[in-house]
Amino acid sequence: MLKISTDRINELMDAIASKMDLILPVENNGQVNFGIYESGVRVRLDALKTVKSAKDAFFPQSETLYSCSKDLKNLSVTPAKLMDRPFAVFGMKGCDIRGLEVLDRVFLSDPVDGFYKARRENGIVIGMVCNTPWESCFCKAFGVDCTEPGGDATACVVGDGLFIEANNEKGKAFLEMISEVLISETLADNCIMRDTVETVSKDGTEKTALEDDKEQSVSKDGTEKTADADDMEKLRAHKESIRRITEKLPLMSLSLKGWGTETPKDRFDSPLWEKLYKPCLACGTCTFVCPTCQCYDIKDHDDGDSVRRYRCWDSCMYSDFTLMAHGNPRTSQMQRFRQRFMHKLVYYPQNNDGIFSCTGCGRCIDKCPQSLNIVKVIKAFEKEGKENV
Amino acid sequence: MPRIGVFVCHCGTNIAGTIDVAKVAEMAAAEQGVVFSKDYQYMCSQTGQTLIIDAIKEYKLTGIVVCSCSPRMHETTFRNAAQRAGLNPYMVEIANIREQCSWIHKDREEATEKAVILMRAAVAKVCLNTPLTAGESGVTKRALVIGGGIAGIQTALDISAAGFKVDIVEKTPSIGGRMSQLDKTFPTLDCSACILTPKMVEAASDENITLYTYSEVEKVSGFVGNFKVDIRKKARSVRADKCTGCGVCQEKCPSKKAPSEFNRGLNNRSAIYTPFAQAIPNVPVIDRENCIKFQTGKCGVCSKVCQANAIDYEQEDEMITVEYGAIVVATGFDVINLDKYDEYAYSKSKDVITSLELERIMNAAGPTGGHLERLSDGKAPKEIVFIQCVGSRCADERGKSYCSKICCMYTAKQAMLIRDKYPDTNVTVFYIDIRTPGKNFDEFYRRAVEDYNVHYIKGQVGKVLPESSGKLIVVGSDIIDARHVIIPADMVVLAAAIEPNKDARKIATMLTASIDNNNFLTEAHAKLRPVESPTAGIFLSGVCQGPRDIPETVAMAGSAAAKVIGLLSKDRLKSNPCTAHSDELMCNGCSTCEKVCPYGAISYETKIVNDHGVKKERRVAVVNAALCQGCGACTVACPSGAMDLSGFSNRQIIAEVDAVCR
Amino acid sequence: MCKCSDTLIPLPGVITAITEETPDVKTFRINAPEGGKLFEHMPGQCAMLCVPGVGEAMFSITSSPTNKEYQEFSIKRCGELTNCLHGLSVGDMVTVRGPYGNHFPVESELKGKDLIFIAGGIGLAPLRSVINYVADNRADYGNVDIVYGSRSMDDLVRYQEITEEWAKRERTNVYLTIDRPQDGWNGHVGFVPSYVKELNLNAAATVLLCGPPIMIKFVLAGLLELGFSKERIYTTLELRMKCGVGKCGRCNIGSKYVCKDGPVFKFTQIDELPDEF
Amino acid sequence: MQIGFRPKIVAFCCNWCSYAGADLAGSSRLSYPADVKIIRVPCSCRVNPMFILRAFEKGADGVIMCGCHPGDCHYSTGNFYARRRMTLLFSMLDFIGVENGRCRVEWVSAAEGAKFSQTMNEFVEKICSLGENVRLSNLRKTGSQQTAFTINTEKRETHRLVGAVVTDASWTGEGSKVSEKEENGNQMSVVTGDPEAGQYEPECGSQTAKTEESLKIRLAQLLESGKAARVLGWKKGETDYDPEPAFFENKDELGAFVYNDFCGANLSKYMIEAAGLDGVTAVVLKPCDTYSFNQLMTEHRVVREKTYIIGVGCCGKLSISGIRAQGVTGIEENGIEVTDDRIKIKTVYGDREIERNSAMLERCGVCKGKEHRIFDELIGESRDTTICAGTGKACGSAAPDSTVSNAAAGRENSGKDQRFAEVERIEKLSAKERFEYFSNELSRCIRCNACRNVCPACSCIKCVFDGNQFDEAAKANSEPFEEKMFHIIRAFHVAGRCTDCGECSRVCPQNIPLHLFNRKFIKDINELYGEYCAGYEAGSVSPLTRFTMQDAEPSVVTERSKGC
Repeated sequence: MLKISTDRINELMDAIASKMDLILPVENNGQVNFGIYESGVRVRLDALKTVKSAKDAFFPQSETLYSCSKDLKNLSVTPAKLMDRPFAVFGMKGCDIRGLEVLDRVFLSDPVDGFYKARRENGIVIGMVCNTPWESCFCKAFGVDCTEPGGDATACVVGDGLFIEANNEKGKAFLEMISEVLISETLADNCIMRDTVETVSKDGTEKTALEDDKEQSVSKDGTEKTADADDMEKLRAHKESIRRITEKLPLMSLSLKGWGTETPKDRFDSPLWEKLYKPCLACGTCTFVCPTCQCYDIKDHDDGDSVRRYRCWDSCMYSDFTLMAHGNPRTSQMQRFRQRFMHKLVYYPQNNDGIFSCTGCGRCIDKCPQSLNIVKVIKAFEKEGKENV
Repeated sequence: MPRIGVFVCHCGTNIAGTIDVAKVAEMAAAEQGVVFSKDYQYMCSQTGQTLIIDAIKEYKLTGIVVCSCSPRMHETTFRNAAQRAGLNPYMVEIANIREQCSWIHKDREEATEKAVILMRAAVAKVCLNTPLTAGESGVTKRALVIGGGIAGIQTALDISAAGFKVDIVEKTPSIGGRMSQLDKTFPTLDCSACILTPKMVEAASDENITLYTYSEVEKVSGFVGNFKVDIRKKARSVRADKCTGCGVCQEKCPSKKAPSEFNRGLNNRSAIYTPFAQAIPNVPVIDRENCIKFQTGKCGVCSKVCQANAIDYEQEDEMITVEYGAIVVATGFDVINLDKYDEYAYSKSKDVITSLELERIMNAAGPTGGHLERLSDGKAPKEIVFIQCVGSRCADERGKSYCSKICCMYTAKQAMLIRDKYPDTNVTVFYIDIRTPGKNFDEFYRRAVEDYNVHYIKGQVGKVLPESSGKLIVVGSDIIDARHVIIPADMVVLAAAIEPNKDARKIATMLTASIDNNNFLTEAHAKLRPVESPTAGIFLSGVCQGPRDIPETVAMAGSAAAKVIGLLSKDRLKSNPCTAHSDELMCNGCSTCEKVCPYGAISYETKIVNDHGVKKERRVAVVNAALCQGCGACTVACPSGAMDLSGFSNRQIIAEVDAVCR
Repeated sequence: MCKCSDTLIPLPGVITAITEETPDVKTFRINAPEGGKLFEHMPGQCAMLCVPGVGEAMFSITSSPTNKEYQEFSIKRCGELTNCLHGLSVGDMVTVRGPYGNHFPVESELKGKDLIFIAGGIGLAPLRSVINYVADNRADYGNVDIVYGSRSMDDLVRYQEITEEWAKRERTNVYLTIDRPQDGWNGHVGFVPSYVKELNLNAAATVLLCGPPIMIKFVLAGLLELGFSKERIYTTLELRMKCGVGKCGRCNIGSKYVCKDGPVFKFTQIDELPDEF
Repeated sequence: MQIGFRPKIVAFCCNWCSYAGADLAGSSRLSYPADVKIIRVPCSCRVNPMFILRAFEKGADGVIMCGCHPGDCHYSTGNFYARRRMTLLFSMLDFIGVENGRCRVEWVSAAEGAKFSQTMNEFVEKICSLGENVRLSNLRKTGSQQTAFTINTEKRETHRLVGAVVTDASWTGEGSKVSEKEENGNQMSVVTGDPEAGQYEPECGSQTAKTEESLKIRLAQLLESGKAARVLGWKKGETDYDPEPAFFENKDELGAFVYNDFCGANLSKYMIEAAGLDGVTAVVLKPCDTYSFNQLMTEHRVVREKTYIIGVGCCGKLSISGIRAQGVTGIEENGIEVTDDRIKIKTVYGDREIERNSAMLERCGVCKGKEHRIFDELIGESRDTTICAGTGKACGSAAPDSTVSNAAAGRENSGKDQRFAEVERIEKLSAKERFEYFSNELSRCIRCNACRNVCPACSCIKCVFDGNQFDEAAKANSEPFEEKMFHIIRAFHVAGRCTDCGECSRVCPQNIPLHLFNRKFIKDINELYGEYCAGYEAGSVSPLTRFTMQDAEPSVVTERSKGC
């Protein structure tokens, strides 16, 4: 585990950035999004939700696949270079990390998507414990514990200290590398490194026992410091307090009964969809801010002499999403609206061991122009179910 | 996939002299879609066209690009060639590498590079061309001539001779125009009235010709073959059907203070008047501004004296709408306003006059009854000075940049006539250059100098100073002898520049015909289509297009008439297929396009639209291709891109932009 | 499988022959630039063809896998890309990626069975691959009946191959029909669904059905009437596909992805799917 | 001037005058630089702003458009429309910080070969003096730098990055102090206003509640009497702040009807769909929504006869993101109470109280007026909501008895002018600053199209960006330039039609001030072509589809910015 005082976060970030690209929440005119750590940026690790999820670190909104000459007599295809160097994504919350797991099942299943895989392999995910969950959060409903976000390492801010613990070998190697930088540059008199036996278990039950007290603690003058055993307790207490808050939040208790693999057959044909979709504008906001939406389009960009083929996010909400030269299987917005929620709550779980393609991040609640969202859909069917009984 | 052929013309050395045509052809071969490219000496020649036709057939070309002169020059030539080869004529694009490249650039490399880019843009465009078929429209077998001067009269007579109906609209109460104001004509010294009047009579009596005098064109709509023209027949206050032309009303009219337009304001006329004795129609009009009856309500003398009961004070302007197949503009000219030429004392002295005023003075029907006399004191002038190029060939903004063309000759004529009739009168002409190209013109001028002893001084007059004695001191320079010349003259005649009629711009705008800075109407091609306006169905006759003398005007009138006859003898006209069309799948019927359409070609209908299997009733725009002239205003007004223009589609222009910026 | 470095990266292919089948259908033969086939496939599988800058779309591979020299695609002109493809000439290159999707179970469920192929118009394209595969492995299969119909005589795809090769094969019957009478046509006239009913086909056979949706609907109804089992009727579906690998999110019908789980489906499977295609 | 710089210049010339003028320049051998490439169009009115932006996108350093002199158009009026279009477009390009002078309009007749040549010489000289179009080409070259971390797979630079982590301001924000807050209960709640605020009757809040009741009763009547087949209003959501637009078909459904301070959505656009339904639709429209309805009527998208409009009073609408921006989170169910000038919020992190104005939608602070421009009946009262710049206080009287009329009077001398204050502020910046401002704002755009899809003026069946004519993708940020193009063109397409309803800015998930583009056009139109307010009355003619002979020339943009 690495501990660093919050007023030295700058140094920590510099240390990471000296080794690899660092992607973390940055603010631009009041809006916080994941962005690259470079001079002049305004880092906002305190922000709970970024506008977009961090998925575009692994599945960019636009990504070149290959370029191709336009000369049909002598056509050649030059594939785009795959990501080949490590980068770190710092501060992903539990819901976003779950989102990655959802994407993994799509892109890493056969046939594997090479572009995604390369980014995934090179990317180090440092999760972060949520400090102030919002009332629009409902990750708990999908089994995400926001105090145990997962990732290769987990960061948590308690009081004036930032703790980072590794969750796997990748994370461990990362932390070691970073500590080395911090130590070698003698920047971190408050930086403590220690080993843990257990990484956080995925289901977020008990966790983090110390193997021994063989902590490395380095200060400016090189003297070793004894590990602060209180820190661990503080951390535990902190997480507990967050968990208590989540229990108070109204949407966390959302029930998913009747969805996923247990969805009734007639749900597709339910007349309720006709009511629910009405205000939908067919914009792509929900899709683009969603951590799990993975639909994409493949398009050409004419560079004059060659054609650059790229893929870009697409939205199943768009009217031309399934449009073909000779027809469209989803002609109405109702069908498209239904597709989005059926996919997240029924089709995906059916194909993926019951795992939902929603992580309860609540971004659609926050951002839908007309206040539609997945919770309303789930609750509407719940209500209907009750009435029918 | 398109199969494009590129043909690069050398145009002798016009293009090849500056552009490496072989390289352009070579670069073309590398362009996507191009399967054939070749350069040749003269693409527009028979051999060149055969080369194109053979290539289209041999290589199964789906489109061709000709890199040559301006499309305004030979687009039609190459389109026809394509058609002969079985290719739709609209699958042809021209890359203008002569007017817009080789002729303006000197650096060979630079020009070649530009030519390649222009070629690429044309290739990119032609790849997106679609075969177009021209629509057809009928032809109204009636022509309109605007202006009833010699140009208009002759045009109308020639059109009528071919058996077509033709109307003349003349603003003033009589036809005749400027020529009727002239005394004699050069170089034959014919009496102007003697040769014009029969023509006027002929026009008036011609069954095919309808005269609308004292009338003006108010509005023009439609297009070639199908114009609709609103004509305002101004109230004459005299009923033409009753008037016998006896002239008593004019004699008895108590108001005789209105300056006579016909006599250039040198004398006055009555309020009820015909401009001149031989006026056609010989029906007077009441000038209501100067009429006592109209101004005060009292008088009514003319009505009392008219035995035919032709006076009608209640008459109102009448609007008529007539359909025409062709329109000829023959609006003629005027002399410029001389207010800005203070140095010649035109406004200060009555004895400084314009040549046109001199014509009236010399004319037996003029203000002096044909006696040459000073308007100030009625004395016969003994020393007359003519000043040439007043406002013509002028470098500054006071005058016109062009040569008025007729002044040298009429001045020679007037000088000669004066010397002939009043041998004791000295005549001096200050000139910059004497321009006498034309049959018997130079001989005529030399007669003036040699036989009639007119003094020609090459030089300019700096000032004309009126003296209290009545003398006009002309201060000039003789640049041949390099000396100042001072002449105490009795009369000074200014050869004022001519300019198009004041209404020319208004008329041109109504007709959507182009006009130049000097308000001369622009011809479709300076050399090859001198009597046609760029707007189809609009023709030009006379000085409205540029300065010319009477025989030239008459020739032009005949030429314009021939063009009109050619047009009217067709039963159907091919219309421009480059028209707008609306994609009903995208159109939302918002009516924005309709508002900007100058031809009223867009309407809306509610219909069932099948969008990929979804049927919905919607309001959508429909373009009437016969009315659409293809300006494209609607295509930009349309936000969704539903409205597009064949031949200049969004995708085509974007492709050109991309190619140019590549 | 595919020699592509990534599933989304295509290979360049050369058009080595073009056959004009009907006024709006052409068959393209495609080879690797260095010669030979771009990849191996199974009957019923598809591949993405692309003209750079114009578009990319999924097409059935019409040649049989038993053909070792090249792949063929029969393509009907219906949109921007197909228009462009129709304008190409021999020697032009396109990009190809694939093969994608499942295939007809020629090595399992179809083996030893009597087979009935029913196709309409361009619907013959995916079936031709199987028909020729079966012909090349004739011993493995029972009787073969081919029912093929089109709007007119001129719209019959692979007419020459059908009459000169297929009709002459052992244990093979070919039934052709056109929608409306036409000069020079001596064969059957009428729509495929009604023709199928007239033919007295073996209801125990396995049916491979492909054609326009309306034809499929009526043929299916007819077959069920005749006692055929939905379990033994196969068809191929077509939806908008971009990626070809079940990831871009377009081609799903319920939880099935046409490009990954299909395009070949049994009607019993189709009945399970929501009605959205 | 850059040495050896050869600019790329695109010239659009109308076939009848300027192209012929160029030919004449050629046949007169009047030279001009080879950098100029002419594209022939039938008329200057054929030149779509998208062509010009496309040229810039593809690397043009300058674009010039030539047409017949105004009044001499071969098609009689084409160049008048072109003149207005280009004036507005150039003004917008100037606004976003493209150097003015990069685009120009010149009228050249067929007889003016010399003028053509001279114009081109001048223009090339001007472009050379401006140099390469660095701002726009940087956008192109650096590609998607804003999202570089996602796209750039090139080797990164090895130098050490020094980032500025904002520690004090952000880190010690509410984020890390959760436990403290928990312990200290209400300590975090900010009470800054009048301590006696609570004694006010919560006028607006209660009034809105009263309005909601009246609406429910009236709407039920309409449904029951058969006067309306359905009602379009808002339905209560999961929280106080997420009411959704909804159709109600019977009295029971009306139980969920809501009208509160978060009913910001403009329902007019849904009336397009309602126009295709049988029977009359009763719709609840706020004053500003009625402008949109009028505009849609003008464009034949809605059917008046099938609409029953209930004009509802409006006291200014709130935005949840405005509340969030002040660090309020964890809001409890039914935890928001809105009073006259404050918002009291119960959250799991303690109670908070904020100024009402601070969470109001931007558009309400610069409200056009509380007068319904079209209605069948009115329910509920309105209150002036304009906010004076500087003081941040409401302009209208906050007295409980304030009525529409005196509120409007207050607006006359204050609020109305505020509408363009931000546009004016930006106009005063240098071109470079403007460019940076907009590049930064638009860099956040995720191309979700929410702005477009919510916009009542963007009612096209199929957006031009969804079509393939212009080869510009609506949904992909393949190039940052396209973002600019998208927003400029979108604003251009709604220019003269936009009622300034502000929905675009309300719905933008990245909070991009998109209304600024629309307001800039409105401001220009007002200044150049006379005051015009789209939707003020149905059937009015957009300034872009009319003209006067004396309209300003596009060069007015350059002249104006010189004055600054």
